[in-house]
Amino acid sequence: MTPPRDAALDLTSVATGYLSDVAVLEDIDLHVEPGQAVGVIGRNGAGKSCLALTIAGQLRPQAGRVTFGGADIAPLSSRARAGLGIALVPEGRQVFGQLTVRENLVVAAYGVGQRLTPAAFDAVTEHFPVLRTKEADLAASLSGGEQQMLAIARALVQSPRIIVCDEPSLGLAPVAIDVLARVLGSIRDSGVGLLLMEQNRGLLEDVCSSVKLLDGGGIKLTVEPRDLSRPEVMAAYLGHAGSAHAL
Amino acid sequence: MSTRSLRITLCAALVATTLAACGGGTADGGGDQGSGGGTIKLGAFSPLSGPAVSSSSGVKATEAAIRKLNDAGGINGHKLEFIVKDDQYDPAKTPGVTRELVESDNVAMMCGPQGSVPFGAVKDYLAARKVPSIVNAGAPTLAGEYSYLVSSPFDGLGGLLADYAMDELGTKNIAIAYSEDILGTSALEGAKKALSEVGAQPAGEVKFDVSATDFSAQAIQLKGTNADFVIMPGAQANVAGQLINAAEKIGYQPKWGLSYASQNQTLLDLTGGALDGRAFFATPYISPESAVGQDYVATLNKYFPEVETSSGATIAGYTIGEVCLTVLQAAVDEAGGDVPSSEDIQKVMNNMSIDNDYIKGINWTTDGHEGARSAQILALVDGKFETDQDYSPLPE
Amino acid sequence: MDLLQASIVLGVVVGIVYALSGAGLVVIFRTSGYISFAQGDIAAVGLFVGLAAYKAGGGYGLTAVTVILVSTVLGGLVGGLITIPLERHGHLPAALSTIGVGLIIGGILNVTVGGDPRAFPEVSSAAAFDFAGVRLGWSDIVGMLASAAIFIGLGFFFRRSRIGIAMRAVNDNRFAGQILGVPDKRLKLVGWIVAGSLSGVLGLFVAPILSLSPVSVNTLLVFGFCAIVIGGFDSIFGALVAGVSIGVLSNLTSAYVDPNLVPTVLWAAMLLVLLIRPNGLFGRRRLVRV
Amino acid sequence: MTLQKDVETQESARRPRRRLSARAAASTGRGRVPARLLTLAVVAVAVLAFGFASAPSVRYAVILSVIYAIAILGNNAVLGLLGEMNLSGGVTMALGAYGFCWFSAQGMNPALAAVTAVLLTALVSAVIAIPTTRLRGIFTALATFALAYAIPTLAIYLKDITGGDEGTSAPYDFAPFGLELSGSTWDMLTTVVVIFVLLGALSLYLFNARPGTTALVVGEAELAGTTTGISHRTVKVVVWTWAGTLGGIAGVLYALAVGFIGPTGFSFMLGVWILVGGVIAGPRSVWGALLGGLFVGLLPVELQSVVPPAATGIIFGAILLIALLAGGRGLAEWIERAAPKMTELIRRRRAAS
Repeated sequence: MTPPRDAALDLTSVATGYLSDVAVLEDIDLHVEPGQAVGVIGRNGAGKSCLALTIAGQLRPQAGRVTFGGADIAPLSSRARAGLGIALVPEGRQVFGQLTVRENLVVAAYGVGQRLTPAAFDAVTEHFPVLRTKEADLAASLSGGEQQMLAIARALVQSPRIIVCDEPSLGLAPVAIDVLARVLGSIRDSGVGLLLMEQNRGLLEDVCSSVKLLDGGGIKLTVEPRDLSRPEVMAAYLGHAGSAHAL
Repeated sequence: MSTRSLRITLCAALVATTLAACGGGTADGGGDQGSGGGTIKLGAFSPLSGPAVSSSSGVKATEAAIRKLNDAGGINGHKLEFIVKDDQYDPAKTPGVTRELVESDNVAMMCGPQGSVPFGAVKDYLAARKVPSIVNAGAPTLAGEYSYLVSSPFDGLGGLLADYAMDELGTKNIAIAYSEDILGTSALEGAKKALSEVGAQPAGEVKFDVSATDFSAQAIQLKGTNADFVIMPGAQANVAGQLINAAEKIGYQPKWGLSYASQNQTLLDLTGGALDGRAFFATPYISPESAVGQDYVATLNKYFPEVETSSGATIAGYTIGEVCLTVLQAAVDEAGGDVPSSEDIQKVMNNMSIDNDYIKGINWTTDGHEGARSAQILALVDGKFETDQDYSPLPE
Repeated sequence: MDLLQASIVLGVVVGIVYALSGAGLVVIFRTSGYISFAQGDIAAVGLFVGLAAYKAGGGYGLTAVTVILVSTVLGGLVGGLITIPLERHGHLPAALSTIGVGLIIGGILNVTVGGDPRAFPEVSSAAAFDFAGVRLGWSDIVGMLASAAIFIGLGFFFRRSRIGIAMRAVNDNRFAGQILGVPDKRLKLVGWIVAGSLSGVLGLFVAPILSLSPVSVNTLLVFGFCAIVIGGFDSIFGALVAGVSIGVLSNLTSAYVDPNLVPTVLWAAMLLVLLIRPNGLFGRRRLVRV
Repeated sequence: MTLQKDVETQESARRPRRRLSARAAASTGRGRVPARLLTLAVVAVAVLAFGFASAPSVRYAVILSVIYAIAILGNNAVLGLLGEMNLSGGVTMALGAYGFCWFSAQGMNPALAAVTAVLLTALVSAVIAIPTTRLRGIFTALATFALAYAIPTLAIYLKDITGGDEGTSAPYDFAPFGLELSGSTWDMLTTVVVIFVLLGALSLYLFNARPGTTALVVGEAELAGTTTGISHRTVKVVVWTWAGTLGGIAGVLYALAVGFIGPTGFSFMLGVWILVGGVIAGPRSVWGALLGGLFVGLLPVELQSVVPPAATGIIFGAILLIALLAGGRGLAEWIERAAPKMTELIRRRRAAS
């Protein structure tokens, strides 16, 4: 399956949840197009992962439309969506721990029906030189930051149009977050659309052009990244726990 | 009580009622009496399923003998009903099916229940219920007040094989292979006794495990004894075949002293013709190649064409059927032509000698219920089991 | 002849078959993370159909192909229709379902062909050469070569091929596999199909030795379990070494201690290895995710 | 499914006194102790009534069923709480049975011999559990399978104690308190049912009290690959020892009922049946163990009058597969879930009319 040329991801009035009869999120509207980075900020349990899994095809929307390049992708499986060019970097990295770094990338390429050519390997690891040096190490032996790099590299190997990143900064050291911001920025600049679910304000400010505030089962507000630092926004939508974590 | 508890209780009560209803049905169903309407009921258990299912051909042969008689009009007009239940060769299941045979089906006697261990589990029960049994098993320990054996004791067969090797084959260089069970160990004892009577010693005693997947260690040990003749009557065909093949593999080719337990096509197939002229089977039963054997083959082919006729276990089952019929004929006579009771049957069995075409040397008295003390040796010639040494008394 | 020397040589010969009985189990384990208890029954069906082909006049080649074909198809059917769908309830129900499948197949075989052990043809009954007082037949040689080839092939498959790597990945993290578009169910099915054909190959080497009955290949299963546990599921080479060690160990136990102690010694050896090296003698230590 | 189960478990671990929802109670087998005790009692009375009303041959099968149910009850602790596949249920039964016969043969009073045999089985189970519980998942199944596989030949090897291949007899005239404990007697039936109910009630109590909660948390944590503050090994050894003890009790009763024990009775299939009986009936239900026992002990005997004996394996395999396809939680849970719905339906219909 070839991805549509101007592959924009659109969610229109989507309701979704983990169970078929209980909605976690309702009335979600989103638009991400190639080369654009959209952020979603929300507290723990606000439904960020639920949204990510819905886009990746692990959860079925209860209402609304999910389209990619104008075509309805709601009935498609995760596998079909990966083939279309929608890649998910899931929460908690989810690398194949007992496989080597290279094997992780081989599997990712296999998932979209490709081989991991030396050129593709070089292209991806250009962003992450550390993965090149640890090519033959088991993924489980990598540090948290390195595993996050691997998870993103795995998505990149699939030459996607849109990457959905679910909390990539979780558990990372500040230095690693800086590297992450740089890499995500260059991915965006290479023409890939980015949907970044985050609690880390700095990362969102560095990478995204607009940020949706997720709370109470829906998108409360769409703001400019720099508006995130305004105290009233913080107080209104992130609450005490969120701000403590983010700041 | 909360409503939830009530619901669960209701549900449980439902289950209970259903169970009780089933129970009532079963109890009613098992009520009819066996000794009426000119039918003599006989029972047996056998592994009809499970891992030991291969030994169930014996009970089919028993049934063939019974059906043949039924088709010929029965005994003095009385038909025979033969009920076989499956115990999977599991001594925990045997008491259950035996109780069913005795208490629900009201069998007058057990005719050819199979297996030493399963019968051991019900021997006392059958005695308590005063149901006589003609057992299809080789362990002499199974003989008791209500249990009668047909097969020769394996110490006798072991001794017979040792004597045969010394007298007919002219060798005293004899090894014994055995498994740690009643057949194996009694054959070992019998063979050793026969050897010691002429002042000889076995060249070696090698133990094997019947459930093993590899017999090369035993083959090597046997080869180390350098014996000309190996006595192994307790082994079943697949076990004997594996051990013989393992010996062939290391270039050890003695003559083998076996018994009816391994006398069948499986052994020949497994060993692929290598045994021709080198295998001897001690058996109290007939050769399928003999004159009376042809009669037996025809009967079995008529009722159970799928059952292999040359197998020693099948011939044993058939012979036991014939013995049961001999006993029942006598019992009907004893009962004045009526359907005999268990007591009648036991009474005639306690004073019975059988020496006919099928089996020789059975002398049952009130105190002695052991099997035939006369056996022959069959030799494997061109894939056929032919009489090599005629019936002779077993060494004591 | 030297008892020790011959025990060891013959132990090696039979040990390679033990290792082979672990090969199919390894394939299912590495894709799905559990063990099939139905491998012996699947092989038995293939063998009985093959035997029918042989008796109908097909040569050994046709028989062997039939056996492998039938067990391959049956392996795929059992995995695809029963066991893999059950994985949604967890590994335990999936593994238990293989017991159920084994009972059903065993029952069907009992009803249709009966339990009598039968002889099964071997590839060749000719002797090849003598080695240390043991006459090795061509069937032994072919068995050893086939076993070695299968092990090397499997090792290569899981280390190098894309499908093999993806199969391991699915077992490692099924969710991540799905996200990346890896067809997990299809790969597991491939695992079952490969395992089915391996059980057929195993049957071809076991049935001539043990005779063929509905339970005969099953009796070897416990040796297969021991071989892969001792050798380590990760290590194909380990399973081979462990199989051979088990063959030698059981021969030595049988010759010097008591033949009735062989299974107990196997259990003890298995437990001991699991305690000292939980991932087998040659298995890689599983790293816990950070 | 798993996600939801975890949530339930964690919550109930935190607040064991909290009243569980009907669905949670059915799927965890916890909570609502009085109702469960009542169900257990009613089912036990039904089994007793059925046994009394039946012909002795059926009664014998019922007695064996209840004995299997005791072993299943123990094995269910390993299966239902820890989520481990234990195939050595037959091993502990063999230990109890052989121990009982041997101690009696040594001239020990049968009652004392029974207690000693059970204690010995508990001790041996604990010793075997120490290494076994270091294993996980499929490795536990394989190790216990290998042990179960070794038992018949080991019994032959130890023929001085076990009587070897020919087996050994249980003490015949064992009549504590004037109860005739053998074969298909009514006393035997009553005794095994009473013992089952006592053990079932004890299981239910333990399951709902702290020990059960702890074990459940350990089992679920293992499943999720997470850690808790509890010493997993200790808890697991205790659960395995409990299972072994019940197996030992079942073994002693088995020896009394059958009157004879031999190695072929303790093939690895016995362990498989005990496991399968638990799965079919529901590993987290106490009365389900009784149901499982009836499946294993009674069904094969009764089935023989309907299908050819050789085909009973097919029926069993099919029942097991259906139980697994239905979710692997067993018939007991299914009934527990269906019962409220059914009563609700009846009530509505009654209200409407």
